[in-house]
Amino acid sequence: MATTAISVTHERENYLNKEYGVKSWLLTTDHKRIALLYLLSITFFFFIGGFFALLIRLELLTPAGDLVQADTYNKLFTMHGQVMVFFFLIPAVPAVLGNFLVPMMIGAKDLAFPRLNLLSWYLLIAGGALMLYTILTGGVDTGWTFYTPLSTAFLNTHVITAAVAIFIAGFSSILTGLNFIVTIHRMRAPGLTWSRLPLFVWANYATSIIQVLGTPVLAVTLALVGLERGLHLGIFDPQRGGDPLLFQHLFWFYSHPAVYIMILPGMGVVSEIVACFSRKRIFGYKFMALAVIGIAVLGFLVWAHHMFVAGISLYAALVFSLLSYFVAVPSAIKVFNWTATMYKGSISFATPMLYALGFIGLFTMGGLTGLFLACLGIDVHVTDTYFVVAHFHYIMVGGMVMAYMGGLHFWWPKISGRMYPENWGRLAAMIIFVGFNLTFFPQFILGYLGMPRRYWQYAPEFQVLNVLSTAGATILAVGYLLPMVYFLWSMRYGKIADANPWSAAGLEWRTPSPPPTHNFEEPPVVTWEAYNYDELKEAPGER
Amino acid sequence: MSDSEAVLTHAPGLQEHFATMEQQRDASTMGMWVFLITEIMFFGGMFTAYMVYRHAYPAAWAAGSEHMDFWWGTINTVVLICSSLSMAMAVRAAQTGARKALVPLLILTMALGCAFLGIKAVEYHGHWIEHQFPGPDFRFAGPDPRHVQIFFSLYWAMTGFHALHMVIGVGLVAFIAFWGWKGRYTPEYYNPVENVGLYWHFVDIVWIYLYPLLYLISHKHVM
Amino acid sequence: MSEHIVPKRTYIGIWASLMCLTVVTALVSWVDLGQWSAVVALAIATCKALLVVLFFMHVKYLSQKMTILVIVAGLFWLGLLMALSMADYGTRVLQ
Amino acid sequence: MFENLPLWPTRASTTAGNVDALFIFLVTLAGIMCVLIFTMILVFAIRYRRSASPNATHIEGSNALELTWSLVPAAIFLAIFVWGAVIYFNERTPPQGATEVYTVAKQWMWKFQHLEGQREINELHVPVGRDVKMIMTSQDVIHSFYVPAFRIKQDVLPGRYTVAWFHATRPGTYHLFCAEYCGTQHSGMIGQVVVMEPAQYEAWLGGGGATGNLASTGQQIFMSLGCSTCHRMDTQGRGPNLTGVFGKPVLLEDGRTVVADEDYVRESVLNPGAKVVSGFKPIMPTFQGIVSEEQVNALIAYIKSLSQPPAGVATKPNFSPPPGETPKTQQGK
Repeated sequence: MATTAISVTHERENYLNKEYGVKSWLLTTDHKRIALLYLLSITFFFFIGGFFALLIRLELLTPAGDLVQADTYNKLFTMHGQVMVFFFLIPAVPAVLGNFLVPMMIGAKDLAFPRLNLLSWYLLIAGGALMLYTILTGGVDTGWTFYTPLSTAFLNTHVITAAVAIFIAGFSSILTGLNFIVTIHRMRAPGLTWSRLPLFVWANYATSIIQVLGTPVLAVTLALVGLERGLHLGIFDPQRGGDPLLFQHLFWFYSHPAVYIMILPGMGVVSEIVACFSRKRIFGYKFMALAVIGIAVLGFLVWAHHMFVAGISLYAALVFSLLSYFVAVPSAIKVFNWTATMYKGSISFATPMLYALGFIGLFTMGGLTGLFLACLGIDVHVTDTYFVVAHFHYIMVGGMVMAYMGGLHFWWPKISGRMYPENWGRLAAMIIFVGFNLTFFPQFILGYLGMPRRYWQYAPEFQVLNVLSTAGATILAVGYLLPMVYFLWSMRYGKIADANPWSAAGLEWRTPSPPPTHNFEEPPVVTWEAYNYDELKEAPGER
Repeated sequence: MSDSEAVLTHAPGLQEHFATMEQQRDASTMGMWVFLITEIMFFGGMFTAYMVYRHAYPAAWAAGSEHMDFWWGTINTVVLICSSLSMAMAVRAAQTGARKALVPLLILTMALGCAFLGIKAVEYHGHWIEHQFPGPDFRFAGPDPRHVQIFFSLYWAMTGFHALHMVIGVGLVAFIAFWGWKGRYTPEYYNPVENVGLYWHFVDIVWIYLYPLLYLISHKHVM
Repeated sequence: MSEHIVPKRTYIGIWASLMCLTVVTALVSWVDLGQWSAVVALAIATCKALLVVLFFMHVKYLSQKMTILVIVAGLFWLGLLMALSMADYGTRVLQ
Repeated sequence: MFENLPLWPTRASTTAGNVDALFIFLVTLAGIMCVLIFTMILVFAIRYRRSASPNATHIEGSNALELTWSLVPAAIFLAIFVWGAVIYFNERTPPQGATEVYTVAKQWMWKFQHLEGQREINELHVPVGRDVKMIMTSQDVIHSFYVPAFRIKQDVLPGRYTVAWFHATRPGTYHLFCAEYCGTQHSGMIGQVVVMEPAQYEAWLGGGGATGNLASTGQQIFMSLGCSTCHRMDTQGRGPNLTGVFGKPVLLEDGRTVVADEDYVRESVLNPGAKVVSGFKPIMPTFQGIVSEEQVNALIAYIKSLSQPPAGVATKPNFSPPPGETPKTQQGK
């Protein structure tokens, strides 16, 4: 085991201290440095999106529209959605944790195309800059879904710049996916067969498939919206016999699988954490790997379940509802396997494990409410209400953000070379869990009661539940600010981390913390299965 | 894709994170193919729209197609097929290290690409002056001008994005021609030439479908 | 993988076939085959695309089966997009 | 306190009961699953905590278990699918003989046209105990007709019709929401559905405001736009005779066949060249921009009335037709 003495770790040359200066960061091709660039950028966008969310919740404190104007409110939820989805959730785990870890987990020196990787980051920044420009010059109020003909013919806001921003960010996502696919195929260390890959790598592979196959369709769809707005092409225009539902088909062909872009890598993170803190190989490894690929593929077959009341044919609705249930099966498999992994384990409760357990709970609830939405008869009543809002926040915030936070804590020692303060970490995890449930659980009830989403003012009988939700959002905000503070603190004052503070399996823990620029002194040769915790005898002592 | 900017640290052309030339070449080819798949899906969105509307408005599609210029379309198809041949020969020249042949073949490819774009511009101009661009100024004498307008919307979008790809392609070929002239490519290292070739052929294939789908719907071609 | 060097003759042959197919599809388009016009035109286009992919793009000579899988996957997904969209458009009636 | 904290929406239609039953089933199922999983996690977390279980037992997995927890959920999912599909099928299939209400949505209001001639904005009066079919279109963007108490929702699209139906079971006043984001005042595009006892409803219908029923309004439009010069009631017209056409298949000039439903009539008014009836020339001018959505609805109601038996609810001959046109109308029936 490559456990290096602490003092040596600190002075040793690593990817952080190899070079200094702005140029050494902005022109870097090191996947780890690019991961940190992503970390900074998406944290920035997370807080912008979060700020919009807080304003939304404050507006909804009272039934009357009294805090902001109606069009301001519409801009808030639109930009909250666009910023969070395209500039935080989609890049979050793949571009930060995936970028940092995938090459190390497969024993490679870098991704297959390091300069393309840097280009991906610049594309995200270019898209993000344009998004910021859109926000600062008056914003956009299409809803994140850009539904036509509202977006093409009726709004006077910055629809085209927002669409171009997302178009550009989309290419960032495509190129990241391309890079991962080729890297995982071509750069694995000798002996590291597909059946030995950590599930995090499997998850990122599955995610990349979706990014590569789905994102271009979104890109062309947004381009057509832009052309329809700017040059009066009439592809979705009902005035000329065009079908606005065609836009929805093309949009959801990407945007439903995009949900899996957000959640699959999160599932990968949770698999790593649950195995490590249960000191056990993940239960049913093969099924877990198959399940992520299954979700990625089946995820493309279900998109029109967003359109059951939109005017699609009865027959199509039946087909898409049935297919939607198929994608629920692999998700169920994953939940059961994580739970079974804990059976007869030796479980400890460090912060990452708390996040992982939170993930399993919230993802289970999000997934189960997904069954309601895939169910035709129920969906008619609850679609486009707060029930949907609650459901996808359970998946994306309760699921994905919990996993992302868990992953950040888990690999923070590797990334920064320092430990975060454990007790603060646990406290923040609990606050986030409580705040999250208080924010979003009442929204399920609101939805079944019939409160439509995207309402600036609402009927007075919905107020109590909305107040609860807003209270929860406040707690959630505190929960998210805490880690930012102590992560920053730990970079200077945190305890120095050794190479493998969790005694975890996985190639990334066999390099020093933080790793050197080319990750491994010697190219590793893998002779063991993933999660060989039975062979790693030493369980960590105090933690 | 852009793995061309010199990395001359160890074996010429071998980047340091790859173990062997073979691994690098495999990765490069596979990366290019994955990229082409994204391109298929990009155009696929428009082809889907095309299919949906052609299914819904077959008569309008035939009417619109009658106003395509059959001859320019056919000539452009021929031009692109010829450019694909010269591109394939250029890649072969790079493989065999025939630098003398490489650069002229690439220039020929560029010339054919530019000819295609020129012809396309002539066609566009014709449609423009006949008010066949969608929008408030659209004019069409026929029973169903609204749906014909959708045909023309798709025509402009599909051929427009295709032409944009052609412009990028000509730029890439120029880039490759410059470095080929500088002598960067050898039989051991010619991935960029190969990848630009793959891109060029892909754009050609898109046109191979656009030609019958846009120009050949109606059997009554306007001469 | 793409070490294989294709003889010039093959390229010229493929080019000639592509030209022939272009002439054929252009000629056939003057004949009204009804519904079959589109089928024939697309079949010819697919033949041409196959020739380009297999020879000009060297897929016939690839040793890496993975790349072929990538191509097939791409076409499969495009098929999904089209087929499932038509599941809606092909079956719409107003109740 | 509890007026402000309802926990269950009012149930006021036949569909609502079906939806609630399935919803309760799903909540129970989801509850059981949550309890099961959370209990297991909790028990494992306590039972196998590091201090109580210092060494983990190596377990590879179990194919039998994997199959169980794939196939059992799959079977349950299939059952839910079928149950949900049955309800949905019912929601999407309006019963024969339902009272029709034409609806035009626009930014940001709902306009309703009753066959009896009443017109309403943001308020819809319907009788209890009768099937009501909403035939809806939008003047601008996509809206969505949503009545939580009925558990129905249907997007309302520009350029075509969509249909929703309900059978109200309880008199009262219920929310009507627009559920598809439609621009600045989306949250202001709300209204009320007033469900009335049949007697009250009749009284409301009789209570003025209406000027002849919708079909007769349509007939007036038909005459004033000159439609009747070509669409004559015999076979001599330059356009097809519209008597008895509605709801029947129509052979088109290009050999296809379409059913003459609301969408077809609408398209034929606004974009007549798209689907020309076999044997006729595409000479009809478009009426897009000339007739409003409401007028198209009236025309449809009129053309429908030409295909209905004289005693039909929709065409109670108790209106006074415009002078001079009476014979033709009679012919049409």
